[in-house]
Amino acid sequence: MSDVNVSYLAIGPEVLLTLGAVVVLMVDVFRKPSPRVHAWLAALTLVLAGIAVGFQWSAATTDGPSLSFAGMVTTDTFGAYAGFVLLGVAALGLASAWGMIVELGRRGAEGVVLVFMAAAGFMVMATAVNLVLIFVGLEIASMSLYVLAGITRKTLQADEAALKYFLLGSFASAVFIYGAALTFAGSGSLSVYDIHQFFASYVVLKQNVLLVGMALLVVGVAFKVSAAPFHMWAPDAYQGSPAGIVGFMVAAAKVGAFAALARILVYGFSAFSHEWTTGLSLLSAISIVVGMLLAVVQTDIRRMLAYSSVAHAGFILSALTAGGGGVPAMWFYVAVYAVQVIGAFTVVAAVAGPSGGASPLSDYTGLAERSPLLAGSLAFFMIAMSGVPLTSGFIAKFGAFTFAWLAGFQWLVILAVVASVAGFFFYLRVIVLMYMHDPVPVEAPGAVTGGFEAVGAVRWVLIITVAITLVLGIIPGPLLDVARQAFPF
Amino acid sequence: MSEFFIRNIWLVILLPAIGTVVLHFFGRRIGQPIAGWIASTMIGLSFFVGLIAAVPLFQGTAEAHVAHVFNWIPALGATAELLWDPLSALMVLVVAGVGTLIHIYAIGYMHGDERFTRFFVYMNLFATSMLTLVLANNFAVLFVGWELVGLCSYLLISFWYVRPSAAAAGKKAFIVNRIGDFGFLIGLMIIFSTFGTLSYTTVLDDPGKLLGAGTATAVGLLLLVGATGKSAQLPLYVWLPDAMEGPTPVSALIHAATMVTAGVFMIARTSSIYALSDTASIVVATIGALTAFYAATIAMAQTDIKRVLAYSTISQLGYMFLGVGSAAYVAGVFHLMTHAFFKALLFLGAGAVIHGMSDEQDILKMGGLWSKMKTTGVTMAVATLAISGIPPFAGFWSKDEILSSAFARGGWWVVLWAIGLVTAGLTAFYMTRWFVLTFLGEPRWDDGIHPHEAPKVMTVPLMVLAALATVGGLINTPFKAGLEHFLEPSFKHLTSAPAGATVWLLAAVSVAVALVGIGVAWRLYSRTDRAEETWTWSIPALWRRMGHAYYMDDVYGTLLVAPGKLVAAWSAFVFDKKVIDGIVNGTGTIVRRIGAALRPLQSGFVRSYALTIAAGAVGFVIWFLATGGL
Amino acid sequence: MDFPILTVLILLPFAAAIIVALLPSRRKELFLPVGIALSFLPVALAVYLFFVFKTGEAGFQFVESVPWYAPWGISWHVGVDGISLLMIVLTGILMPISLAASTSISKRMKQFVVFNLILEGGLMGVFLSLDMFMFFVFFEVILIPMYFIIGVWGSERRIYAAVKFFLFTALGSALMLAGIIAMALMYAHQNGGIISFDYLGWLTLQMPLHTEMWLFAAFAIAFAIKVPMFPFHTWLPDAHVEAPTAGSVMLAGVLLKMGTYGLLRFNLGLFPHATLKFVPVMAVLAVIGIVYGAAVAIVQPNLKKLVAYSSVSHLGFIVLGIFALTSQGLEGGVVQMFNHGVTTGALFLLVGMIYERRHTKEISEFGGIQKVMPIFAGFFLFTAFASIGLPSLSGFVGEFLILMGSFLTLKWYAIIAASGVILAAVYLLWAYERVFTGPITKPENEKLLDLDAREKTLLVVLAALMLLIGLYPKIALDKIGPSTEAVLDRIQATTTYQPPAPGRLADVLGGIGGE
Amino acid sequence: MTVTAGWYMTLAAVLFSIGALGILMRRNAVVMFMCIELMLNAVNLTFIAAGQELRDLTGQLAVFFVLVVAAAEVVVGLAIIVAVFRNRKTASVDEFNELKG
Repeated sequence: MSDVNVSYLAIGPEVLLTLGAVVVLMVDVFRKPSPRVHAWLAALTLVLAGIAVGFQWSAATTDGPSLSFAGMVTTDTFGAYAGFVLLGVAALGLASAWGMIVELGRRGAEGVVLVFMAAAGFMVMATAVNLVLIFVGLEIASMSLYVLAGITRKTLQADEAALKYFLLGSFASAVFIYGAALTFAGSGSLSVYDIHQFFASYVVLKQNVLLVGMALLVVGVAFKVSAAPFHMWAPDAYQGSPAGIVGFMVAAAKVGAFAALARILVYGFSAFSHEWTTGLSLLSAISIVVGMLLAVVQTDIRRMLAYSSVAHAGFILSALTAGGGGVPAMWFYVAVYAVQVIGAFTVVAAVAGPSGGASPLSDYTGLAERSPLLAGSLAFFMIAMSGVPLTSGFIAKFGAFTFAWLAGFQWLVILAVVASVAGFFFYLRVIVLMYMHDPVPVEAPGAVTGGFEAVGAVRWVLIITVAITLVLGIIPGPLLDVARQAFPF
Repeated sequence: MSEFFIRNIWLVILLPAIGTVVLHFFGRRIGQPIAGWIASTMIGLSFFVGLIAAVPLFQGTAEAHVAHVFNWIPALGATAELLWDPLSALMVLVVAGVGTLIHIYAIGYMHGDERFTRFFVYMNLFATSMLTLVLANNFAVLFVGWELVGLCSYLLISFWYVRPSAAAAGKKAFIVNRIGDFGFLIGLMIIFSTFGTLSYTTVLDDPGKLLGAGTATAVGLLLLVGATGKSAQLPLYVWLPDAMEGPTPVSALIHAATMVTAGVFMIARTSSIYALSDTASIVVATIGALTAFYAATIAMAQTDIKRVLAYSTISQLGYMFLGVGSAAYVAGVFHLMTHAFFKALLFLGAGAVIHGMSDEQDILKMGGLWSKMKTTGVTMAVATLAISGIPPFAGFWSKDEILSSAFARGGWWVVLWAIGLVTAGLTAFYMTRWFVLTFLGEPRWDDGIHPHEAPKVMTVPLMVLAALATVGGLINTPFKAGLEHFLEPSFKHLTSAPAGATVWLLAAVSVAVALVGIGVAWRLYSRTDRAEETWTWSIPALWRRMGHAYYMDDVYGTLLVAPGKLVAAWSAFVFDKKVIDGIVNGTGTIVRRIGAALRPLQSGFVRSYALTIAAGAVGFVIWFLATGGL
Repeated sequence: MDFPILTVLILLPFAAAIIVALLPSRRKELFLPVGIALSFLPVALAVYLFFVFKTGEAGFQFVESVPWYAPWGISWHVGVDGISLLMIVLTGILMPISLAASTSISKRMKQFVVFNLILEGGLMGVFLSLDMFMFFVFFEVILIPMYFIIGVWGSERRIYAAVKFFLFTALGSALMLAGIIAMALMYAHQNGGIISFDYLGWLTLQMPLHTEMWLFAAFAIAFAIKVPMFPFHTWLPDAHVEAPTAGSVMLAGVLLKMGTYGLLRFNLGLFPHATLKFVPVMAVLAVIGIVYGAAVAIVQPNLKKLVAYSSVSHLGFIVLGIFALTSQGLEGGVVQMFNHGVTTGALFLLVGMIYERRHTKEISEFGGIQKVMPIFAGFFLFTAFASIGLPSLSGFVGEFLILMGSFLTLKWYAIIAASGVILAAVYLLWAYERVFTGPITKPENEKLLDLDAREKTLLVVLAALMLLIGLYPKIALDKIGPSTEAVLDRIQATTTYQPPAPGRLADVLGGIGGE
Repeated sequence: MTVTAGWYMTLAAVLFSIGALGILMRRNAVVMFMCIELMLNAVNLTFIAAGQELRDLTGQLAVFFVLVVAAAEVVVGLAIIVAVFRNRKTASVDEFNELKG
């Protein structure tokens, strides 16, 4: 760790995204172009970053994981996988938020930039092996998201969402970094690898300090993945933020945070695996129960989806209770859930209007008549999230439960399957509204009527997300294999 | 020739079946009366096939023959196999013979009915089923026939379905029969589990091998339950009187001559099982005797021309049960045959009367028909004498043989004999009453009714049957026990019919009793037309009870049907809706309640959120320290 | 392996669904005819399969196995034996019929046809899967189309019914999922870490009795809800009453059989010891179901509810036959699955037909309509008697086998069950009396039209089947027998259980009757 | 008695708790934000103390990162708070509870 071997490949994607962001800003400042130009620039950036991640992957698969920048950043399949997913999420998120970006007009570019920065931040979280660097990535991403939450500056709700998200978010970050500090105090190192080595080679003197540190680290990340009881910001933030971008906010946060969580716990604190697996099982159980119970009683689809994302965080955590073995299942779940949630929120955005505020369930009455595509794909995502076979959602749940059972958390699995039945209850309610109720007559006050024509980008997002969800539900093999490779430690 | 028919005895069944199918699909186009003639021809043909096939048996040159048709349900040893032995031969001849006559008669009786062809479809279907029943060599096949005749009786009773009473009667018949079949089924279960097959050849050959006495009793009694249902014995007789809702030819064929005798036939067929258990036999005989008496008393007070006959049928069936219960199987079957003749005759006569009186059925509104309907009157007179047991008419020989063999059995059977004897008197009484009120005395019919003799197509069968009712009994007399000898091979364990002197003594007694009955009835009814009233005044209460069949239907209604419906309703609308569904919907509500209860925690206040997070963090720290360190 | 007939059989309906989905939306008149036409392909294939199926062989035939995702031990493993064969044929036959009975569907015909075809594909998959993962996938997938069919095209309280149906059955299968995962991991544990969901592989598993009983329960609850057995049955009446005709036909005709099929194939097959332990429980529930279902059916004011409860009763018979653990009982159970599918399917068709004419299922709304609809009445009566179990019609063969078979081991249960035979006659004939006989009471019934050619053809097919199985059941029994025997042999081989051989029992009733 | 790193760490823990409590107690968004800053500085103190004890510069190095992040947070945070203040004319977080349930 004395030499600083610089490796541009290791930080390539992040750098490219940042550059892309800068370029977009500059172009916006000097040329005042049409959104179309931004779109092209964004696409270009994402493609380039994608290629960079591809190189990372091939490098990692050929000659194994490598450290760089004084052991702060690693280039491994784990990080590369996260990179892939994050770039995909960014692309889909941007596309589904494009309506909002266009609406923002002059400030549209900021939307693109913030998405890029958030993506970059989460990528840092996934590739960094140094707790402080992870913290930095976390903060970069979080701040971008805080701003995104309030970007429209229109509705009071957006403000409220942004503020709450910001205050609680930075609170949680403080907790995280304090955990990092205590870990440092306990192990004498901030690098996940060195922590691992430390446990392997020395007698642990400050066990309690380390335990507390680990606990605080977990809390900090659990906040980001909105696991109960650290979830309370999520419903408000997701309900208040502009509909177009929420999908991205949920998905990206899950990818980056789970990457960090897995890396820190599974590798860094492998010596404490007994403690943190039981801890995670608790976290998972609480999240599943709380998420399901509260989702059942929601009247706003975005709050409903927010709580369901809490429950899903629980399901994903249940995969991690199996320790390292569960990481592939976690990866698969994270990826497919990200796709589903973006798809779902795309529909929500289309119905509520890209930067619209609340989206009460009543707006969805008879949607099947008014817009078959939107209703069909939303129904499909509901089915997928509830974990019905032939959708990626089922394979994901199946994998998670299998590993949880394997790890001896049978009670958790049984709780989870029963809870997912309760989940059917509210997922199906959306379908009931869209398909089994007739459309609300136009004159009914406050009823959203009139057909929605899913415009270009949105249609494509829906088609792609649905396709991915379906195909992975039937042929999960490829992604599962990749996810298995994306576990180098 | 007869060889061929014996080998392909299934032709007997097939012929009416063909008739059924043809008429079902083309009946409308064929139209009446041709359809009727086709049906009659079909069953007639199967009668002749049976006749030819029976010849070797009469000559005693042929053994019983089993014909395998196809394998039906292998796992149960339920093969479609037919048995051609004296008993089944006799039954076939009776069923097909009487059946043919009644078919022909029906052509006239049903003339002009809009569902004429449909009627003959059912009639032929019935013939098919009944012949299957009697020819079966396998309990499964027997059961097929057993149920199908039930079906036909259901269809034919409720033939005029627009009359609610008819529809109800049909349903009642089927359901009551089903109650009997419940016992029958259980009997079959025991038989199967004991023998591993349902084929007569294995089961009936020597049941004692595998069947313990106790089980034999159980089987016997369970089969008896089935028989009481089908043959309208106590306590399951209630359906038969209502069955009179059907067209009269149906009453004649199904509810007098053939189907209702299935129970008797079945017990006779399974005689080897009853031979193993005196208990079962006694019960059979007792039920028979009681039913005979009970139904006779009811018949005395009926005023509906057909209901009298219905109850008399029940009573006569009681005799047959007494016969087979006394192990006098030949006597039982013999009476079955003669009864088929004269009871069919009586019903057809009644039909002719109803036909002539333009659907009047109340005998109190008849009388003086003798002059108007000579043929009918004469034949009815013959029938009345036959059933009353006056020599040399058919009824005398068969009934007398039953009584004498019951007497000969001694012990408890003597009591039964006594009951049977009294019943004989009652029988003579109510039949004479019936005859007198219908044909003699002053006309009492409503004005506008012009009684007239039935057409040839109806009267000819009457005459034929009258002839049979007269001489039919001679085939089995103490002088020459032809039938006894003929049926010998079918029964292994027969009580020896009593010897010389006793026979004549008993015969004399029963004749005397019968004559007394006739005399009383004659004195009462031939004098005045108001006899009914005068007579009823004397002991009105009893008379009313008998008139209403001791209100047995109401008893069943209040004791069985009403409570049953109550229970069903409770489980349907209380238990199912409230309890089970209550639990189901309850869980859903509970989940929602808990969710609603948790909502306030999400108060919207940042600081409370922060508090939760902090608390969670602290809790987490404590948890980790607790599990890991310290 | 030559032509992959079973895979094709499963995929054909899905392909058909896609084809229909791709039809241009404006050609509304095309959807149903095309759907019906396409749904004939599976029938043809199924019937062909029925005849090329090697009679007398117990094992699975036409087996195909392709790894689906090897690391998880999932594979596309299909095969057919005497037990699943009839279910396949039944599914194939009922689908075009129920589609052809849906001409009165007014809204979203395309989706309707598509969902029905998906349903068919799923059912084929359920009955043909030999891989438990695959089985579960199809078992669960079926919920979706059925949920839509009930919820979108149903009548007034359709949403309540649809959700109830979905949640009820989903709860069951959730527990089964846990069970399946446990089994797979147990397999891995006993086979050097190689995880596998192969049914045939699982047959080799060794497990302590209590584990076996837990797993039995997990599976049994899922199937008992599907059947549905007594305490879990309340979703059925609601679902049936609200579902459109096609839905009811498929639901009663085939979906319920997934339950009994599962009990027979998986509970008996995988958990022989636990089966022996659970026989009393299942038998009690079955018998309660028989009597209770029939009793409740008697007093139903609604024709469809009546038929629904009659299904509860009839399926009670099937379960009883299965858990009698005798060759006759099992054979009867399987053939009765088929018969019940046909007869009850026909009954629901008939109810649907009268509903299309009068838009009510209330018995009290009718009366005396035999006068105006004699042919309809004829078919109804015929079907009713087939369902009552009149000998020479299909219903009898199954019930007779079941009663005879279950008497060998479950004497008293069989005796109580036999009383269901009476009750069946009561509820159906009473309903017939109230609906068809007597004078016409309601004026609106006076001008009802009798069945048209289309409706007649549908019913004739089913009636023919009832008669065929009734008169010559061997055609089915010969194919069923060996497979059911195999199930029994396995139980005999793995446990101390000795299936009774009727005939060698000296005196089955023991003390009864006094000796 | 000598002041060991342990004392500093304890002090840091106390500071951190004070910050956390402040967040739970103060109503004004700006003040809450200051409390967060306080927590971050507590973290810094921990880092330095630990680094000192371990004779390891990494601790002090980490502080720089944290400071930078904190600075960035100030920028974003104040921006958001100001924007909100413009709309609502208040910085009391208890006014913000439209979103709940």
